[in-house]
Amino acid sequence: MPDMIGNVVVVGGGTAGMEAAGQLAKAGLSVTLIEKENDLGGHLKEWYHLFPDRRPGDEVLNYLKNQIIHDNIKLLTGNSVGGFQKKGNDFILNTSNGEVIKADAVLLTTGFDLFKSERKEEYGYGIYDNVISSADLEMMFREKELRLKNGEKPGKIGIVHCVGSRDEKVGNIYCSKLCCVTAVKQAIELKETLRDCKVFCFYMDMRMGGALYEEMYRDAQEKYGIGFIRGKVSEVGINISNKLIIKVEDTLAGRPLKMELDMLVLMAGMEMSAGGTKLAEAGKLKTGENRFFAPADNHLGSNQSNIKGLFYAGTCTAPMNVTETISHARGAVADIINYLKNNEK
Amino acid sequence: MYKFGFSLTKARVINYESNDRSIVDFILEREPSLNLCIECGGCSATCTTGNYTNFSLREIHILLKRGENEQVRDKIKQCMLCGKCSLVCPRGVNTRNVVFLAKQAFQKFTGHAV
Amino acid sequence: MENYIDLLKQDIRFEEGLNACMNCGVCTAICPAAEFYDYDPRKIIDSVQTGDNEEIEKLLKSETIWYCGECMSCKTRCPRGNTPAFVIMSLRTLSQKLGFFTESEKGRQQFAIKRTVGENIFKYGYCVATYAVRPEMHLEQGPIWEYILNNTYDVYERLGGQINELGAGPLRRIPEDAKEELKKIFEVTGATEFFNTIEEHSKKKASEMGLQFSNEGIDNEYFIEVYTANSGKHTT
Amino acid sequence: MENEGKKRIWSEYQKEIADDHYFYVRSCIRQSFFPGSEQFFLNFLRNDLGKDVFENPSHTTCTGIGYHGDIVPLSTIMTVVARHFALMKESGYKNIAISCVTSFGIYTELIETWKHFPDELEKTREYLYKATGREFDIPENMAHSSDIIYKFRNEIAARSKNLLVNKKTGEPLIVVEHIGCHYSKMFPKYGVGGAEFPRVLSGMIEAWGGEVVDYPERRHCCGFGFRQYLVQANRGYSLSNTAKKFSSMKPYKPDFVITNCPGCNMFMDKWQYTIKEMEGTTYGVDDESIPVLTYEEVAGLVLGYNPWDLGLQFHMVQSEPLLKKMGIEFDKENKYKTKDGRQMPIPQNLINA
Repeated sequence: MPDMIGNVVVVGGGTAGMEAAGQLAKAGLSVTLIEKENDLGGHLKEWYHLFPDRRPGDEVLNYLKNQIIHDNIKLLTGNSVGGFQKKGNDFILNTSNGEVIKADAVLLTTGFDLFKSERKEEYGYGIYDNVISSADLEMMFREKELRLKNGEKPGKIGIVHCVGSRDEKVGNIYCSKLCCVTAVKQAIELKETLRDCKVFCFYMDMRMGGALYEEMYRDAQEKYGIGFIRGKVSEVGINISNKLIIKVEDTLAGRPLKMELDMLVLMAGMEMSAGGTKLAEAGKLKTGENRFFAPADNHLGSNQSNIKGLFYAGTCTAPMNVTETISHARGAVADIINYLKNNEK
Repeated sequence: MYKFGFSLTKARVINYESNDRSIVDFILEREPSLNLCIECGGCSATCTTGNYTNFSLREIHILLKRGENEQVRDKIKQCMLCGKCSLVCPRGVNTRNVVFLAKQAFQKFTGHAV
Repeated sequence: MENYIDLLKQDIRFEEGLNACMNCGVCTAICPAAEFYDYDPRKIIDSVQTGDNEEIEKLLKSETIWYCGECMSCKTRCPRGNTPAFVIMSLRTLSQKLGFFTESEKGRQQFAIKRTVGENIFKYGYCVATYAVRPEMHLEQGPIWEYILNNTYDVYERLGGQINELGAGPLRRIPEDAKEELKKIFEVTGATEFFNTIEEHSKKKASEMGLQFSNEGIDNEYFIEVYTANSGKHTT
Repeated sequence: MENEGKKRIWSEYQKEIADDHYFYVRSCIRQSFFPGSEQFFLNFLRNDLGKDVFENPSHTTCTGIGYHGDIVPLSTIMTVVARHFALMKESGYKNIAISCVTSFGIYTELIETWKHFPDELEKTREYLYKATGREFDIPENMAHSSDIIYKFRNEIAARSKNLLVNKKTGEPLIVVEHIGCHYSKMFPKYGVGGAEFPRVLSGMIEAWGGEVVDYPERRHCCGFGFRQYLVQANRGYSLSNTAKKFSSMKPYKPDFVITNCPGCNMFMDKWQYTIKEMEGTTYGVDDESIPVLTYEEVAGLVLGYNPWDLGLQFHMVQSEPLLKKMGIEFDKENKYKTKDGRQMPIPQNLINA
């Protein structure tokens, strides 16, 4: 490959940003990777195990960390991009630390924000003890501290799918796609951690579309005896023994159902990140009805934006899993290389 | 009722905690494939009885799992044990055996043959 | 056969109440009616959204559309922004306009509501007023109610009441000109016609059922029948 | 943890409540069953706080019970409400104070409907003009009367003669709050604190020294159900829903229930009697029943009003056990006296008597 000349700024140091930065550097480009937090890794560092094979999240994280150890990569952590200008074919980016960076191409990998579960007021997150989010549970797994607020082991656990997804009330009509499989993965891990506990998933549709997901679902039923009840939890309350009381319709029985639980896990969905939204507004970048960046072409240009030389990768365009994010980042790298090589600029 | 012209009504809510799931536990121990049901309704669609009555094997599965035994006991008599349901089940649940075992369980736990 | 969906769409509550249902059941989960009747608002919404004319006609003649208590709790939660209770209200209105309401025991009760609450509005200017709550029809109000009715003036005087007097205050007499305005509003907005439709179909049904019917008041066999009849088949 | 989460929700549902110059519209049910509550509300605002509250004697029912009983069409109730707005305009007021929760819900529903369907607003203007020659403006500020008591809860606390505290033990009284469904379930932004954790009553209780309990059926309807109560054959629905609520609150041993909806208040009072008659079941401690009070009655007790001028003696469930806990000295003799001091007959077979 002939030597590439060019400086690419990658905004966001999560899975997509790290993978893309590494690949771009290997291709000979000089890369500036900007991450708003002090640590790289984005949401990936919160995961205990990934699906479908329940490989430790740290394995992938370590791979990504190694990826970006490269002379061509300049790291700017604790720093973010508030806006950019395009002058001719050059991008001028201003960072929150006051730096001005010139770039030949820009890749946005600003990722997603986890839906804030307290916005579903009826579930009492932040009000009732032991109503936790999927991210909280993942953290409990990581820290090997699976306990109720009072220190006891939970005996009966409910998992609510679609929290903040497919829900007009919170402004998100789209499906976050990964909560179903996360629910199944976490249900299995709950059973593995606490052999005697009972686990119930409350779902509207089981969207197990990824490779080996349906197989996990089957395992959850066959090997782990996890209960699946079709109905969206309507309300969570509390009784005098501090047990959670949930109300749901068992839609397949056509009757309301009431259940007492020790712990309730809310499968929080994915939303366009606040940082991404700010950039979209500042840079006049097109967004979809779901508020994520709208790619230039759904089939042939999922890494391209409405501005030439500015690209997207990962969950800033739509909910996707780690596998898809890495592929998407590699796709962006190919698009950027083509853009620079063909001297389109 | 007599005095007021109306009376308290029994709640239809499935109260998971107060329901008795000994019947379904008995079945699951002997026929764990019941756990694999995904409520697709294939069994009900092909069911000989279901085509002529409101009998639904899919619903029976749900009611058993929730411990709504009274309702199942009344309904399950209608099954003719033809076994067509087992042929169509995409998850390989031995649906016919589930019915068999349910009948056995009712006999064992309630002393009433069904 | 008329196209019921088109008729329903003329009701803004229907337009507002039904976007698209995904059968999640949050409405039924907390519905006070689903708890004590064989009732599932989710299923009603699902069958209405198919737009099947025969299905809708069945609903318009059914018991099930009369089980809702209009507490509107379903509106708070629906993730698709539907209001099942608004859809029910539009079905009930249409059922009465088309005269289908007399086909069901619960539907026929509209006559009782018209003859009580409906008449109170014209007579007193109130939907409910102390003197219109007859203890023999309301045994649940208990001995205190009988007492209050036996001592109405003294009780209300002590509590600031203006019973049957003109001027501000609780249970004040509504001036005749105000009642006249209410009546005109009812005429202009179609409520009078709606009342007449309820009356007309009820009268027809009474004769079908062989029950004595009178053109006003509640002391007739048909009123007593619809006010008290309960087949006991509304819940399992 | 609990309070922080609730505070965050409450901060999101802060509605503006006018400070003065209210146009008051009465409630069919409150004035029939709890006339003393409406009287207290007016006296307190006018005499204690020096506020201007105007009642136009020409206002009528909003027809809300007829509307939710499905005999009054939507355009009719829109026009009846528009007439109230016209009376308000003619009287020179811009802030409406609504006594009834059904009415309050109707007002919010209609105003929101007019926003979505402006044609309906125009149609309503035409109907009203045609029927009455009147014209109207939509109120600038709309409050339920419980919103207004909530707004002045700290003023009430500052003037309190009695607190919601067990005088003997010094412990706060345990209170169950019940919010009428139509207060904020349809449009959470119209209610103080929204729909899931409404603040309007719990704010009063805490300001006056009591402790509010959360229980599994807190958000469940009282069971009124309009046609489900209006027609005798349906009352099992209404009764059963109330029974469900009471069984759910029973373990907390509440000292009383406070409501902001007159219908709920009446049902939760009367159905306790009915259930006791039918089944022998009671929900208070020591086989007593739980007094159910309007927020006006509670505010009145806190301010030291004579309980018999508030009308507590005309509930089915009597409040003496509560008055004793609060250490309120009441005059037994005065309970069933007329305004001018004549002795009335003593009602028999009341509960907790």
